[in-house]
Amino acid sequence: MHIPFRLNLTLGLALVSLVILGAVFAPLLTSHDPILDADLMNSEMPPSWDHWFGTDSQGRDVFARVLYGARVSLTIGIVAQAINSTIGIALGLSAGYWGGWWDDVVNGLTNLMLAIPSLVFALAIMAVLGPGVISLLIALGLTNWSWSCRITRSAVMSLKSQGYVQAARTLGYGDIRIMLTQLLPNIVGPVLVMATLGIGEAVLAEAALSFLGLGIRPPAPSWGNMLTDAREAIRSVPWATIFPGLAVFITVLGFNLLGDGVRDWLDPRMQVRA
Amino acid sequence: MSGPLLDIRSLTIGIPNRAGPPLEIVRDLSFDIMPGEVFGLVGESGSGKSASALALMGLNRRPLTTLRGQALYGGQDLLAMPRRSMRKLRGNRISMIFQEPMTALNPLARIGRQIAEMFVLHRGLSWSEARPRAVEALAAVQVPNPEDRARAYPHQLSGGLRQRVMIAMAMACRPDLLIADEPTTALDVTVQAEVLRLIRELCEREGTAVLLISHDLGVIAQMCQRVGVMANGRLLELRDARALFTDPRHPYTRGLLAALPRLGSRATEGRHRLADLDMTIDRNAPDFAATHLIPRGEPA
Amino acid sequence: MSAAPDPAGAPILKVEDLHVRFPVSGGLLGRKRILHAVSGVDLSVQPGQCLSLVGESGCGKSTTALAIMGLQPPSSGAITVEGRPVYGPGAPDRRARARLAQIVFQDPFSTLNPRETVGRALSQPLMLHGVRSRAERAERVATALRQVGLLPEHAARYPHEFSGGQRQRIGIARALILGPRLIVLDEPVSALDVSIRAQIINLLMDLQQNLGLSYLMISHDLGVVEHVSDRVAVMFAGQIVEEGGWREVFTAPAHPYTRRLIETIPNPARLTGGASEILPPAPEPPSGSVFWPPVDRRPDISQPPEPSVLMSIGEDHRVRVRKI
Amino acid sequence: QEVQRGGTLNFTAPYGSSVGTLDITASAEVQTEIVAHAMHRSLYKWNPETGKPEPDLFTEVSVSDDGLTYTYKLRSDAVFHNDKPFTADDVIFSYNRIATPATASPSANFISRINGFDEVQGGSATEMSGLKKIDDHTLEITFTASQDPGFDLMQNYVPIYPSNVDGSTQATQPVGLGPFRFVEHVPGSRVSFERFEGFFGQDDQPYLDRLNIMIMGEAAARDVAFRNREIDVSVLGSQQYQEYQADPDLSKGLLEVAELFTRVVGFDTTKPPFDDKRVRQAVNYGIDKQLIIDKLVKGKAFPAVGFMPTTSPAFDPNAQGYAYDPEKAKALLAEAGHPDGIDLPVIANQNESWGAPIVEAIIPMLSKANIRASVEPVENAVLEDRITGGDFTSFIWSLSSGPDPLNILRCFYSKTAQSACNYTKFSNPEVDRLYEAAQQERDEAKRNDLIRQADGIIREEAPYWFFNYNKAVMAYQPWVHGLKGNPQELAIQDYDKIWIDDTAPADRKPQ
Amino acid sequence: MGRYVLRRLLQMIPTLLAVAALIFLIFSVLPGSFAGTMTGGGRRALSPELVAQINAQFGLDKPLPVRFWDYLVRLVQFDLGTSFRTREPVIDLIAARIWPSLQLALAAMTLAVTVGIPLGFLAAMRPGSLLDSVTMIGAVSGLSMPQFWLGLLLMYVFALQLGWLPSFGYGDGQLRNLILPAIALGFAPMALLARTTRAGVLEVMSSDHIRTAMAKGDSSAQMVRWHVVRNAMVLIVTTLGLQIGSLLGQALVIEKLFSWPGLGSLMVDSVAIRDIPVVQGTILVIVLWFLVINVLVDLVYAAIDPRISLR
Ligand SMILES: Nc1ncnc2c1ncn2[C@@H]1O[C@H](COP(=O)(O)OP(=O)(O)OP(=O)(O)O)[C@@H](O)[C@H]1O
Ligand SMILES: Nc1ncnc2c1ncn2[C@@H]1O[C@H](COP(=O)(O)OP(=O)(O)OP(=O)(O)O)[C@@H](O)[C@H]1O
Ligand SMILES: [Mg+2]
Ligand SMILES: [Mg+2]
Repeated sequence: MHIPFRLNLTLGLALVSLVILGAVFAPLLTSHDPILDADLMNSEMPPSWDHWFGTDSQGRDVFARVLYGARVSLTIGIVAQAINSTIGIALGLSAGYWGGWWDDVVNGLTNLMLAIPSLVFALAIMAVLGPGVISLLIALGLTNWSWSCRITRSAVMSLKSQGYVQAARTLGYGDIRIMLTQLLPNIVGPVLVMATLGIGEAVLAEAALSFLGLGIRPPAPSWGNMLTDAREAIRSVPWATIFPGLAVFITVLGFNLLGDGVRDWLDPRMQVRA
Repeated sequence: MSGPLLDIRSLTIGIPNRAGPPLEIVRDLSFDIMPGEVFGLVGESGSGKSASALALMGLNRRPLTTLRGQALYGGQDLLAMPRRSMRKLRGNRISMIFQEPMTALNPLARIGRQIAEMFVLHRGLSWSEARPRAVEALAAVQVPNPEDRARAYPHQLSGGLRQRVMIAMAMACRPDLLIADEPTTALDVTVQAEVLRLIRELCEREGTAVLLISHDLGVIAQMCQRVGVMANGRLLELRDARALFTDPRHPYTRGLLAALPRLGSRATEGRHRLADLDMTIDRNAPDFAATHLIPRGEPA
Repeated sequence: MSAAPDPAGAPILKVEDLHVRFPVSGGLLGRKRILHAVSGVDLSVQPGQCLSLVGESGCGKSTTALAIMGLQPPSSGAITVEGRPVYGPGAPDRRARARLAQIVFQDPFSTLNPRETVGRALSQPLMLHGVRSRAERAERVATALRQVGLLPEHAARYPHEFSGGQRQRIGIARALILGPRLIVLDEPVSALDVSIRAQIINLLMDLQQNLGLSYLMISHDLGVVEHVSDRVAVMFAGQIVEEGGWREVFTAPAHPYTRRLIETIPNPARLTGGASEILPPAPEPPSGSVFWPPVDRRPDISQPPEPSVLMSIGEDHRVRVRKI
Repeated sequence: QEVQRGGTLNFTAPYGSSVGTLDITASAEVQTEIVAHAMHRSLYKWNPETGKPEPDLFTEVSVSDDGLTYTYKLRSDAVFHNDKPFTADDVIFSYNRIATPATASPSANFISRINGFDEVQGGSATEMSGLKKIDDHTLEITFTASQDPGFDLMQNYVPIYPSNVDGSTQATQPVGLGPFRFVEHVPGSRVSFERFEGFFGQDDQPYLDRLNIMIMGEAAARDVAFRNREIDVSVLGSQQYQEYQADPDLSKGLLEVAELFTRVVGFDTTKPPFDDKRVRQAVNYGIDKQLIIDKLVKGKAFPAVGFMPTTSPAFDPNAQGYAYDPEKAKALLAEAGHPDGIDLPVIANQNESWGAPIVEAIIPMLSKANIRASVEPVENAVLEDRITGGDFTSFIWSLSSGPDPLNILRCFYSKTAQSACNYTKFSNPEVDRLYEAAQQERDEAKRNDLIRQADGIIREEAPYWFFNYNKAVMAYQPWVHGLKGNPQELAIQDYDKIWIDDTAPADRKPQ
Repeated sequence: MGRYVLRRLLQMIPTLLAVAALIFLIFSVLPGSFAGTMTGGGRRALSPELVAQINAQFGLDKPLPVRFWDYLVRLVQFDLGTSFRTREPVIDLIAARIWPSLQLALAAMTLAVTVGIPLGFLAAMRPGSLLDSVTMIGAVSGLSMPQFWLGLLLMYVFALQLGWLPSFGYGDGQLRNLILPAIALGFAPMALLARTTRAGVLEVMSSDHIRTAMAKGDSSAQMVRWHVVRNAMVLIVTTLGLQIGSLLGQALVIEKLFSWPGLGSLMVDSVAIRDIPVVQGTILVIVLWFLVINVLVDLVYAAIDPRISLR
């Protein structure tokens, strides 16, 4: 298939792959350990040949922490969003397809999730489960599905009167089978776009929760807790905040651009019917 | 006036292609329209009818581009005209109605205003001066209660009424040429008949020429004096309408006519298989002899 | 209901006094209205025959079709396919119904799932209906494709790789795959252009002959209808206004609405002096009655229809009239 | 330089993003205390220089021989903001109000030694029998123990409210005896005051026309505002301390004080392996606290020797703290039967100088001594709940260690509940004996000596890893004068003694 | 229409009750208690009597269902209860904060609307142009920047470096104090609006009635004025509504940073010390605001789109 050159798609892909490659090949890219190589004697050193991004207040290599932090932050971003998308799609599909009271319930729930600041939920879940990657995944994965749900639901409502859905029913397909085999494949486009955007949001949300001390367990690195730890030192030790900040920025930007690109890319194909 | 109103010469429309020669959607289309004439353009779906009509208005969307050719209107080439002068012609001297009356009107503006816009644009009237003229225009297309209807929104009208509004709009400035791109395809048979009658009456009254595009041979037969048959981007046959229907020359045209189930034919001929035209023409053939028919249906 | 002649035994489809009403809300004030989309329709299709339902847009044809397919629960009335009710306590479930009747939709573009290969679209239902063997499924898919004039290789393709006519063929193949005896065709050709239309019509006629299918065909294209049907029912504003054998209806149309439909069909034959250029004069309604409803005053379907009856005016020809 | 009168001072309340209630008797928050000190006065006041309570609302006091009955001669020149003259009734009213169980006042602790307190709390009386009005300006208070009541009654938490105002209105419309009169509270942003002309202090006091206490929880925002000269005073964290010290201009306006707070990691001394003092000592030996203070706390602390801080009268200047000696730590562990080392899970909040970051820093140090430390970050509310509820193996916290050393020693008394302040469930018969003796001892020097001895035992027993004593640092603009280093809480200043000169920004300087 | 609004308002009641129940549930399983925070952060010894008194005073000693029932009974009498922390009626605490909160939200939204929508329009008029790319990448960047850093950046630049505006505080509610927090808060919605507007305008531009307008001879400017703006608004209003609706709850970081007396920081503070009645109250207000905005959005829809009837 001929993919026309698109700035956002290319740039988005480039940034995202940069971050993912960094995370995957972290051990090859740096010889420093992000946790164990802490040496207070060596703290707050500016960027140098040995420490490309300098060292933080605990004397750890910021470059190594940014790379290894990418593992945590990306995992959280991607898995949490996967959970969100799954919930959103499941609820949106069933509500849009079945309608009736179930639709009302899901709709109410969606509104609720949109209206209550998601931080409150996340806070509650984190406080109950305690800090850590798993709790973060649960906290961020259960609280941000309302958008996917809305989009899925409205897509399903317009799709369900399509001939092929009707045909599937007359062929004896069960409801669940129709949702999974007929509807789901046709809404992946917008849902995928939503998901790429959501990944960026989850990365930012992890940072926000770390701010409140509810991120992952230190001293394990995540961009969120790196930013939190170093925020007071933004003047005197700028490298300790700028680099993780840049990493968050690049990741969110990358996924946003990717999402945009995917949408632009899916658009024309939807218009031109062979 | 003796010469043609619009003279189209070798119109070629294509999609530019960085790597190679452009993909030509319409190739070397030439025909002319006389003042006051109803000229029909028929052809199967995708044969390039709309693309040609839109090219005349300069309205083709990217990536479609007019590659070659001329469309002479009063000595000027529409295809090479600056945008500004083209805008003055559009709606004013040449106007157009589209296939889908449901979406062709702005859903958020009142009917009256959308018609009045024509007078504001081309007659320099103020909105308040234009409003009564819009009501008149509605009355002219036999819309009942034109005063009330002018205040209605498109969704409050039926498809037939909407198409009348489109016609009222197109005829508002008494254009020389009306391009009607499948004006009735979306309509019901009974409504279709009314709309077609209306177009014909109006044009006869105002002396407006019509370029009527359709793939419905019945519609064309009922309306047109001359007909061009298009297939796969090429013009195959250009004939007087009666002659075309009684004595089609091109095998493709013959096939088309044979494929038509004719009302009343069962009584005389019994229940028979319709002639099956599973062919199209080779776009790149130098001329359109029967030998250049190729099997269709394998999309690129 | 009036007894129709019954030459071939039990009808395969029987619709009795079907009513479908939609609640719609209108206007700023949100007052609820009832739309009487279908008001008392009776139909029956004999095995191996084709009944056509014609009428203008919005008169309730599709609603009737959906009701027959079990997709639109009727407000009242009974529908039986091969003697088994479609709704109600004794109704077979969705899967069993699928083997009784199938439907082909109007729009060839939206009837196929763009993300599913044709082969999958055809073999999934088989699997669902208990055909476990992969080879057997492939065999039946190939047969169905061949029946509609496509090649077995086409099974691997996606819908967007087919032209409109080909897609409509696939739609028909899908309707055939479970071997139903009744197929409902909801405007199967109106979205196609002339040449392709002919192919599909030919195909439908061939299939009927070869497989002994029964059709309920919905259309507003009288040219097509005349060509293929055995019987014709003309629908107007939710009611049947004229019904009979194709010959009766087309050669002696009685109801003003039917006449108007035939009149307004643009027909090249007119230009070339074809047969039906001049309609025969309209028969008079039986004395003491008028044809109902009047065409110049379209009935408001948000009101229940005024009482009227279908009256026999010929051997196999009935028209809706109202006593005066 | 001569004192100038007038002008506006923008002071900061640096702990959190709002002041809750304005009624200090209903709150235990420093934010409220900072605000209350501008408006209210208590019977005694604290003299940061001597570290002792001093008379404030009374001029003379006589103590009975048994040390239980105090007769106060109250000031006759004090007036409330609502013009009511101050009398003995106001003291009685205020103390009884605090003691009433219906007010559920966290200040009740401070008056719990007044006779009749328990009856009021129990509901069998509405007024404390220990409070007796002799005349308008003479008040007799009887206590249940002979401890000096000054430390308790000087607290900002036990202010004197006017008896003719319903106490419940104090939350929003406070009326007091203090130098400043309440003007406006913009919750989450600031509290504003104006000079109270009727204040009983020296004639020209307070100097300021207006006082704004700005609520600024974010250090970064405080930093910008201070540099931008929008606030006159800012409390510094360790990072900013280092930055301000390095700045030639800013370093001139730094006020430092050794605060009466001891930062510690506490162990539950009943849970193995921390029930063995050798294990607890091992932790103390295993950490290089000086390095952490230098590098992480940026020198904004004093290494701890024992629990009592350097500014405490019971501090032992000759005592030696634990030196950094990982080998010894390892040896102690082995001796205690843990040759493979131990796990040390620490619950911590996000505080930069006594929270998770500190634990992060001790992890690599302790790992050399075979102690596998880890941090469990929790929200502050959870931290407090878990510490007072005993739901921990160890925790890191900052504990008050003054001003009254006897009160502090009570936290190591085995009969003190864990939830009260004996968080480590410390129990040592010798310390108990010393505490009881000190309670009875009326001679201050001897009492402090007993406490010092107890502190030595505590150091040896090491229920805590003694980390540091806080150094509080305040930055002030060059035009601000009269600030004092208050080791109880640097941010609580005597606002009546602060004045600004005319180099202040135009909108705030004295006219 | 009045009836419609009334019905929509009545429909909010179950949602609000569900919110109340949910928050109640969350905080009943949440570790940490209000009485526990009475140590003042290690400053004060906490006597068990005090804990008991506090719990008794606020009814925390009663079983959860009883407390919830009591809460509901008070709620239907429009009584939001009493704050643990300040012992004032919750409604008073909220009243003190609601106006500054709305001020901030509306100012941020004004910024987002006045900058984001025109930018989106400009970008959509020249898709693929430099302006388009710059605007959209700028917009995406705006969404990738944590609020805290943006706020700090604004403080540094506009207060410290340029000295144009105060860096923090509410002042006496003047505009100068409002500007920086409003920009910090409005930036992300602005970016989002720019993107939505662009997408919406592009969609309208590709719809059939625009082709009609062109066939009528409209110039680009006339077309935008007569046929694009209003139609694009239909698509923009949803995003706008959701943004405005959630802004009250999203402002907390900005409020804390700028010492702005808003509801968001009240909520977070109250969560931190488990002042449950205040948490309940603020969340109910935030949710109510969201729902009211939703109704408004629907009304606006009906006003700009004649096809929509209010049901
Ligand atoms: N924007 C476009 N991009 C690429 N191909 C296009 C575009 N618009 C039209 N085409 C192609 O150009 C050819 C001619 O299209 P056109 O719309 O003129 O057909 P038509 O004769 O009007 O058909 P119909 O009867 O279906 O309206 C078709 O093959 C179509 O697929
Ligand atoms: N789900 C529904 N809710 C409300 N009204 C409906 C619904 N489905 C159909 N209608 C209305 O019922 C009437 C009959 O519709 P139906 O689709 O049966 O017409 P049709 O004869 O098939 O028309 P067409 O030829 O346009 O397909 C129409 O007025 C339609 O608007
Ligand atoms: Mg076309
Ligand atoms: Mg239909």
